[in-house]
Amino acid sequence: MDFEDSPEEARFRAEARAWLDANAKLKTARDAGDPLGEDDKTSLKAAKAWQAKKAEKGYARITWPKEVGGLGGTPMQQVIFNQEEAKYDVANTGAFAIGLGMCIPTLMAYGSKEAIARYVKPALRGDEIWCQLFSEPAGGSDVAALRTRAEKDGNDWVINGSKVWTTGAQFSDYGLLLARTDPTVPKHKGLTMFYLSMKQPGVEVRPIKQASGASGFNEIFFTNVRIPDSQRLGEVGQGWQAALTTLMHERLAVGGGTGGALDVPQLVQLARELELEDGPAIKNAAVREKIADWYVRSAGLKYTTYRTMTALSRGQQPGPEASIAKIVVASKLQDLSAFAMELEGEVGALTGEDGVENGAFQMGWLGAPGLRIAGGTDEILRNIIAERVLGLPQDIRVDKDVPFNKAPTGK
Amino acid sequence: MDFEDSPEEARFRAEARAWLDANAKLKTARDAGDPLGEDDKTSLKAAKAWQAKKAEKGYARITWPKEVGGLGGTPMQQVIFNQEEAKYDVANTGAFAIGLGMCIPTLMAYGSKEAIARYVKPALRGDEIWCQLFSEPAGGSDVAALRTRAEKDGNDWVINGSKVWTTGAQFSDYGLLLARTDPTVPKHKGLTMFYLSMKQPGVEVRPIKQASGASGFNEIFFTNVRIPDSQRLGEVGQGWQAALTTLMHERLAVGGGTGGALDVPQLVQLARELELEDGPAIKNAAVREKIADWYVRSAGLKYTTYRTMTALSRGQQPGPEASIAKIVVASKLQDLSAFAMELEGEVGALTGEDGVENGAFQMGWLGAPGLRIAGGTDEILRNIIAERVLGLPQDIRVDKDVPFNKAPTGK
Amino acid sequence: MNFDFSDDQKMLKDQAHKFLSEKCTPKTVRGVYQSGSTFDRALWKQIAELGWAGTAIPEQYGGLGLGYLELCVIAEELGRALAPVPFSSTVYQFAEALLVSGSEEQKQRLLPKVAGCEIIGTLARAEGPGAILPKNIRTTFRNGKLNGKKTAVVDGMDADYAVVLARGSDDAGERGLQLALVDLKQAGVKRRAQQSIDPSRAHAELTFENANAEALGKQGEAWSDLNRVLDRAAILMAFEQVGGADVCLQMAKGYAMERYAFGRPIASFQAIKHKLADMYVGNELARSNAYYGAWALSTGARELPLAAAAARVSATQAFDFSAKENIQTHGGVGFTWEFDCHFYYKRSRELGLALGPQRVWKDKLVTQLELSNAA
Amino acid sequence: MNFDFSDDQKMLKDQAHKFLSEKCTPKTVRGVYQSGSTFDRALWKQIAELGWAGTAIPEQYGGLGLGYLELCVIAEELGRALAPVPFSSTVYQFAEALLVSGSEEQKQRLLPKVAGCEIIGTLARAEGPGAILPKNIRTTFRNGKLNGKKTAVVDGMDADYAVVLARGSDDAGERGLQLALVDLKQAGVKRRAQQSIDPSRAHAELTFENANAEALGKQGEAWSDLNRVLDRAAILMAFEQVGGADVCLQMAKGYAMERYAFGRPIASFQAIKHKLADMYVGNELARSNAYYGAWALSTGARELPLAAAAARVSATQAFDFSAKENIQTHGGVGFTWEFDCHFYYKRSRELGLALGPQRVWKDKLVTQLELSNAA
Repeated sequence: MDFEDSPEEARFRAEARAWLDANAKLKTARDAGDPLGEDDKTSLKAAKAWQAKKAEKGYARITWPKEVGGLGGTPMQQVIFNQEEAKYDVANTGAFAIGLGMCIPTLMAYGSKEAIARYVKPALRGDEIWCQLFSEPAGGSDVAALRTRAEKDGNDWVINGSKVWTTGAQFSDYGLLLARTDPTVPKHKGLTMFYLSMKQPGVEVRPIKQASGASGFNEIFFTNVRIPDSQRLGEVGQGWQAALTTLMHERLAVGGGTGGALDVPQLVQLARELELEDGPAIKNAAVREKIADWYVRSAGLKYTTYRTMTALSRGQQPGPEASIAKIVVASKLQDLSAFAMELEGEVGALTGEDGVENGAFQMGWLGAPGLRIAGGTDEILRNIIAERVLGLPQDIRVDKDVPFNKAPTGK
Repeated sequence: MDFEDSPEEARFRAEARAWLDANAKLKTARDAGDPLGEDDKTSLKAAKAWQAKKAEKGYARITWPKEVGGLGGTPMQQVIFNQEEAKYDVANTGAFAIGLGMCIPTLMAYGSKEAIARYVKPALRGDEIWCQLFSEPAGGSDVAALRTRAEKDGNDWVINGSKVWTTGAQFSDYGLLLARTDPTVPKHKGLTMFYLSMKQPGVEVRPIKQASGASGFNEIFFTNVRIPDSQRLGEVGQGWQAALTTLMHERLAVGGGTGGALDVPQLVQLARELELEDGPAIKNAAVREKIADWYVRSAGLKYTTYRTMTALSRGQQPGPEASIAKIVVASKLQDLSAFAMELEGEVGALTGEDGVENGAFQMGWLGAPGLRIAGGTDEILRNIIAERVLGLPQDIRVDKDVPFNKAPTGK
Repeated sequence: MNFDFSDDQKMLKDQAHKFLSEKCTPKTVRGVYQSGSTFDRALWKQIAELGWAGTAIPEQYGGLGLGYLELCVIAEELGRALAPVPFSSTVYQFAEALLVSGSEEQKQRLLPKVAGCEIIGTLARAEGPGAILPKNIRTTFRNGKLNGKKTAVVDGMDADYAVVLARGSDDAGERGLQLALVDLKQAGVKRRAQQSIDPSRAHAELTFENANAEALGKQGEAWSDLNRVLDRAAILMAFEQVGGADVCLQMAKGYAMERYAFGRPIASFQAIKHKLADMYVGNELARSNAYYGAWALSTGARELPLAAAAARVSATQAFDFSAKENIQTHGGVGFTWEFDCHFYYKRSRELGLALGPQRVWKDKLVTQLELSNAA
Repeated sequence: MNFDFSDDQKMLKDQAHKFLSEKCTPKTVRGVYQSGSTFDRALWKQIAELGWAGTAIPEQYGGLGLGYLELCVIAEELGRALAPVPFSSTVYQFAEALLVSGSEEQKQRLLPKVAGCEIIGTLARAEGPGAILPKNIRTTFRNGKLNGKKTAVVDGMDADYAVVLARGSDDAGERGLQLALVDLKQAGVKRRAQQSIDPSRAHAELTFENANAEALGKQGEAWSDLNRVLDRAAILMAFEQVGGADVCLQMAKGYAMERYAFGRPIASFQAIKHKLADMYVGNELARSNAYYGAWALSTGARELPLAAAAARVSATQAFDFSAKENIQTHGGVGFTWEFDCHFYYKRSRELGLALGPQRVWKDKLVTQLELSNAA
C-alpha cells in the first residue's frame, strides 16, 4: 500500500509536468488558497485559448482515441494530468466540461460519421461550446417526465417547450436535446435525442436567479424551432437509452468535483481566531467535537477517492464514491457553514465585505441548499445507492406502463 | 395561561386525594426515585387487591359509565387521578392496562349484553386479566397480514396459528383474538374478531427472550382451539374495523407512558460526578450541548402533554403528542444512554452491580432498540404523523385489492 | 390545567393573522429585498395604528397594558409573515431594556413614543466576531459621552435610539459595564449600512465619537440587566421563529401534495413524508417550549431564565430545520429567487444569530439546570 | 497510487474469511453467551495453529513478520465473525506494548509465546469511571511491587500477563507514571469477573497486593508510550469495527429483501432504502479512514496519530449506526435473543468503549490538526 505512481504513471506525470512547465506557470500561494473559487470568473476567452493548447497535445481529453483528438490514454492518466494542471495558474476550462463530458460522448455514440467529423474537434478545442437540454420544470427528479415536444413535419422536427437548470447555455453554441416525440406511449418509450444550434431563431435563453443571488443556470424556451432529421441521435423513441449514457457521465462529473474550498481547515482557522465564553474557540470541547466529526467525513471521502483512483490505475471500474461524495459534501457544507456563523455570533449575520473572511461561510451556507439539489437531490442519490450499489428493489412505479399523456400529474 | 385546576377539577382532585389518603400511604423519597422501575416487580396479588379497591369506588376506570363500574367521569379526571395515585406507594396495576384499555372497550363495543354483563366487571376489578392477540410473525408493521386461521365447524370456530409480542399472556385469563376467516378476499376484508379463554386446551404460551435479556412478551400457539360462535365480536369479515378501535387505544397507551425514569436529570447527575480530560464533565462544553439538546426535547414533550391535558380539560380531542412522544423518547433514550456510557469511559462497558449506578444507562441502552420498535416502529409512527396528522397520501398499496392468498409474500 | 392562550388572545391572533395576510404578503418581503430599502414603512405605519408595539407596555407609559401573552401571539404572526419592520428591535429589545433598567423619567419620556411607533429603538452589543464578553467591551461611556464602535446592529440604520453596552469605569470586568441610552440623530454618531444574509433585516455599524448619551440603569448591573432583557426578547422572538417554522412546514406540505413525480404526488414518497413528520415533531416541541416561555414571561416566574433558554434553543432548531428542508422538499425551484422559500431560510438564520447563537443559550440552559438541580 | 491491499494480502483475507465462516459462526458466539465461559478455547487453539497472533511480530521474536497490513485484513475478518477470543487484548495491546516499550530481553521472553498464543495478555488502565487521567492513577509500582486496583480489564479473567499503568514515583503527574509488566498467576493478584454489556467480551477487576512485577519501558515515558500503543491498537480495532459494520449492513439488506410487508419487500420502501444507503455511506467512509490508518501503521508514518484517531472515530460511528439500524430494520425479531442482531449491537458498543470513547479520540484528532495546521 502506497501513494506512489507506477513507473508508467510516473513517466506520464513527468511528461505532463514538462509540457505544463513549458506552457504555463505554477500557482502562487495567493492563487492557490482561494476559498471562493475566484478563478471561475476567468474569461471565456482565456479558457478557449488554454483548451485549444491542450487539444493540440491531446491533453484536452486524454481518454479519447487519437483519431478524435484525444491521447488514447487511461482514466488514471486523466486524473494525473488534472492533479498536475491544478498546480498551475491556468484558465478554468469548466465551461467545456458538460459538452466534452456528456454531450460529445453521446454524439460519438449515436451520431453519423459526418456529425462526428464536424463537431468533435471544435468542441475539443473549445471553439464550440455545448450544453445539455434534459431537465424541465415538469421533470425535476423525474427527468423522463419531460414535456418538450418534437413533432415531425416533413423531413424536419419542430420543437416546442422549455428546459431549465441548463448550465452555460448563455455561451453555448450547440445543445443536446431530449424531447418527447410520442406522448401516447409510456414515459420512457416516447423520447428521442437530438442536437441543435443554440443560436437559431426560436431559441431563447434566460438566466435563472438563485436564492444565493448567483445565476449559474438558465431557462431555455423553444418556439417552433425547426431542425432536420439528420440532427436526430439514435432511433426515434430510443432517446432514454441515449440519455442514460449521458446521465451516468453527469453523476460522475457532479459527484467528483464538489464542495469547493470551504471545509475543516477553514473552520479550524476560524476557531483559532475567535474567542468564546470559555476561551479560544479551538479549545472549546463542543467545537472540537464538530471539527472531528466533519474531518472524518472529509478524510473518509478523500481516501475513498484514492481507492477509486487505485481501481482506475489497475484498469478497474470506478468505485461508489461518485454517488456518496455529493451526499456527504453538500450536507457538511450546510452544517459546517451554519456552525461557523454561530461561532462568529451576531456578526455571523453579516456577509460580503462586512462578513468575517468576506462572508466565506455565509456564501457557503447560502449555496449549500443548491448543492443538495443540483445533479440529483440527496433523496435521489440515496435511491441510486440503494438500487445500483446495494441492489435493493425500485419503489413501486405507477406510471411505468401508462401512456405518458394518461399518467397522473395532479393537473 | 396557568397550571391550576378548574374549580371542578380541584374538587375532584381533593376527593381523589382524600380517598387515596384513606386507602394508601404516600411514597417515600426512596420509592419515588426508582430509576429502574423496580415496582414493575410488584406481585400480581397486590395489584389485584389494589385494583379491586379502586373498582369499588369507580376509580378503576373513571371515564366508563357507572353502569359498567366506572365513574362516568371525564378524561381529565382520569389524568388527575393518575397524577395523584402516582404520589402513593401503591401496587402497579399495569397488568390490567391492556385489558381495560383495549380489549374490554372492544368487547363493550361489539359484545352481546350477556358478554358485557359477564366480563366487564371482573376485568375492571382485576379478577380476570385480558391480553391482546393481534401481532404475528408474518404481520409485524403490517398487522392486517396476519395468518392465524379461524375456520367454521358447525357452530364453532377452530383456531390454528400463532401470535407474537403478546404482553402479559402468561398471566392472562382471556384474550382478544383477531383471526383470518377468509383468505380468498383482500387482506383487510377476511378478518374476524373473537375472544377466548387462554386457559383452554390447545393454547400454549411461551415467553420471548429479548436482546436485553428480559422477557416481557410471549409467543402464543393455537392448535385446533375450538370456540363457540357466541365468542365472535362483530360480523364475520368485519374484524379489521373492530381492530382499528383497539389499535387507536394502543397508540395512545404506548405513546403516553414511555421512556421511564432515565432522562436529562440522571445525565446531569452523572456529569456532576465524573471528571473528564478538561475537568468536571458538567463543565465540558460538548456535554453541555448534549444536555441542552435533550432537555429541550424532554421539556417540549412535557409541555406538549400539558397542551393536550388542557384540550382534555376543555372537553376537546387529545392532541398529537401520543404519536410524537415515542419517536422522541425512544431515540433520546438510545442516544442519551450511549452518551452516558461514553462519559463513563471503559467502565461504561460494565453492567449490573459492576456498572455505574447499577448499570442504569447500560440497561436503558439495551432496552432502547425495543422501545423504537414496540407499539409501532419509528418508521410506522412517522407514517402515522404524515398521514393522520398532516394528511399526506398513503404510500402505494399493491396488496389492497388482491385476495390475501394471492398477495406477494416472497415465499 | 389551562396551558393555552385564552379565547381573547386567540381572537387577537386571528385579527393579526388576517391583517398581515393582507398587508404583509411575500410580495411585501420581496419588495424590501429588491428596493434595497431597510424596511417597509407603509406596513410599519399601519402597525402603529393598530398599537401592537404597546401591547405589553403598561398604560401609564402609553401602552395598551394587555400583557406578554398578547404580545406573544402577535409575535408569532409577525414571524409567519416575515414582517420586514423594526418591531423586534424596538419592542422586544429596546422597550424591554427601558422597562428593565429605565428610570421613571426615561420610561415616561420614551415608552409612549415606542407604543405609538413614533420612534425606532435597538440594542447594540457586538463589537466583533465571537462571544460578547464583558472584558472585551471597548466602547466607553464617561461623563455623558459615548465613544466606540458597535457592529451588526439590527435596524441600526433606522433607529432613533439605541441602548448600548459600554464600559462606564476602569473596572475591566462585568462590574465596569454600563448601559447607555443614546439618541442616534446627532453629529457624534456615524452609521454605515452592512450587508446581511437576510436583506429584509437591515444591519448597521454604529460609530460613536463623543456622542451625548445618558446612563440606563445602574453601573455594575448592566450585564445582569442585559441578560434579563435578552431572556424576555428570546421568548418573544421564539414565537416569531415558531411562526416561521410553521409556515415552512405548510409550504413544504402544499408543494409536496401538488408536485407529481413518477406519476404520484411526491407527498406519497416516504422520504418526503418522514421529512415532513420530522419537521412537525420539531415544530410541536418548539411551540410547547415557547408556550412555557410565554407563561414564565407573563407571570415573571422564577423559571424565566430556563424557560427562555429552552424556548430559544428549541425554536431556533425547529426553524433552521424546517426552513432548509422546505427548500429541499421543493427541489430546484425552491432554490430560485422567484420562489419564497429562501426568505424563510435566510430569516431562520438571522433570527438564530440575533440575541446570540444557540451555543450561548444552551450554556445558559445548563447553568439553570445546575442551579435548579442543586436546589 | 496503490491505496489498496495487495493480492497476497487479499488472499490471506479470503483464507481468514473461509476459516472463520466455518469455525466461528454466530452459533460460536451464542455458545459463549450461553455457556457463561469467557471465550471460545477451541477457536483460540485453532487460531494459534494458524499463527495469526504472530502476523506482525518480527521473526526474531518468533512471529511471522508479515506486517501490519496483513494483521489488518485478519482483524477485519475477526470483526466480521465477532470472534470470541482474547485476540485484540493479546495482539493489538499486549504485544504492541512489548514492541513499543519492552526491553530486548522482555521481547525475547514473551513475544514468541504471544505469537504462538501460548499466553494471553492484556492492558490494564482504568481505575474508575470518567477519563483516565495521569493525576488520578492510584495504582503504585515501587521496588518491584504492584499495589492497587484496575477495573474493566478486557480478558482480565484469562490473561496470563498484564501491562499495568501505575505510578512509579512521588511525581503526581504524567512524569510519575510507569508501565508495569505483571504475571497474573501469582498470589498477589486477585481477579473478579465483571458483567459486561457484551457477554462475549469478558471483563474483570484486578486487585494487586504486593504483586511482583517488572518495569516495562522508562518511567516518565509511560504515558506517551501508552498512547503510541493505543494509536496502533485503535487502527487494528478499527478494522474489526469496519468488519462488524459491514456484516450489519449485509444482514439488514438480506432481511429487508426477503421480509414482505404490504405486499412488497420492505427493501422497496424508501425509509429502509435510505437507512441502508446511510449505513453504506458511513461504512465506506470508515473503511477508507481505516485503510489510511493501515498505511500509516505499516509505514510508521508521521501521520500515524491523526490517522489512528480518524480511523477510530469513523469506525466507531459506522459500527454504532449500522448495528442499531440493523435491529431497527429487522423490527421485533431483531430485538429477540434468538436473532443474532444483538450480538453486533453489543459488540459495537464494547469496541467503542475499549481503548477509550470517541470523545477522547476526537480530542486527539483535533490536537493533531492543530499541530499539522500550525506546521
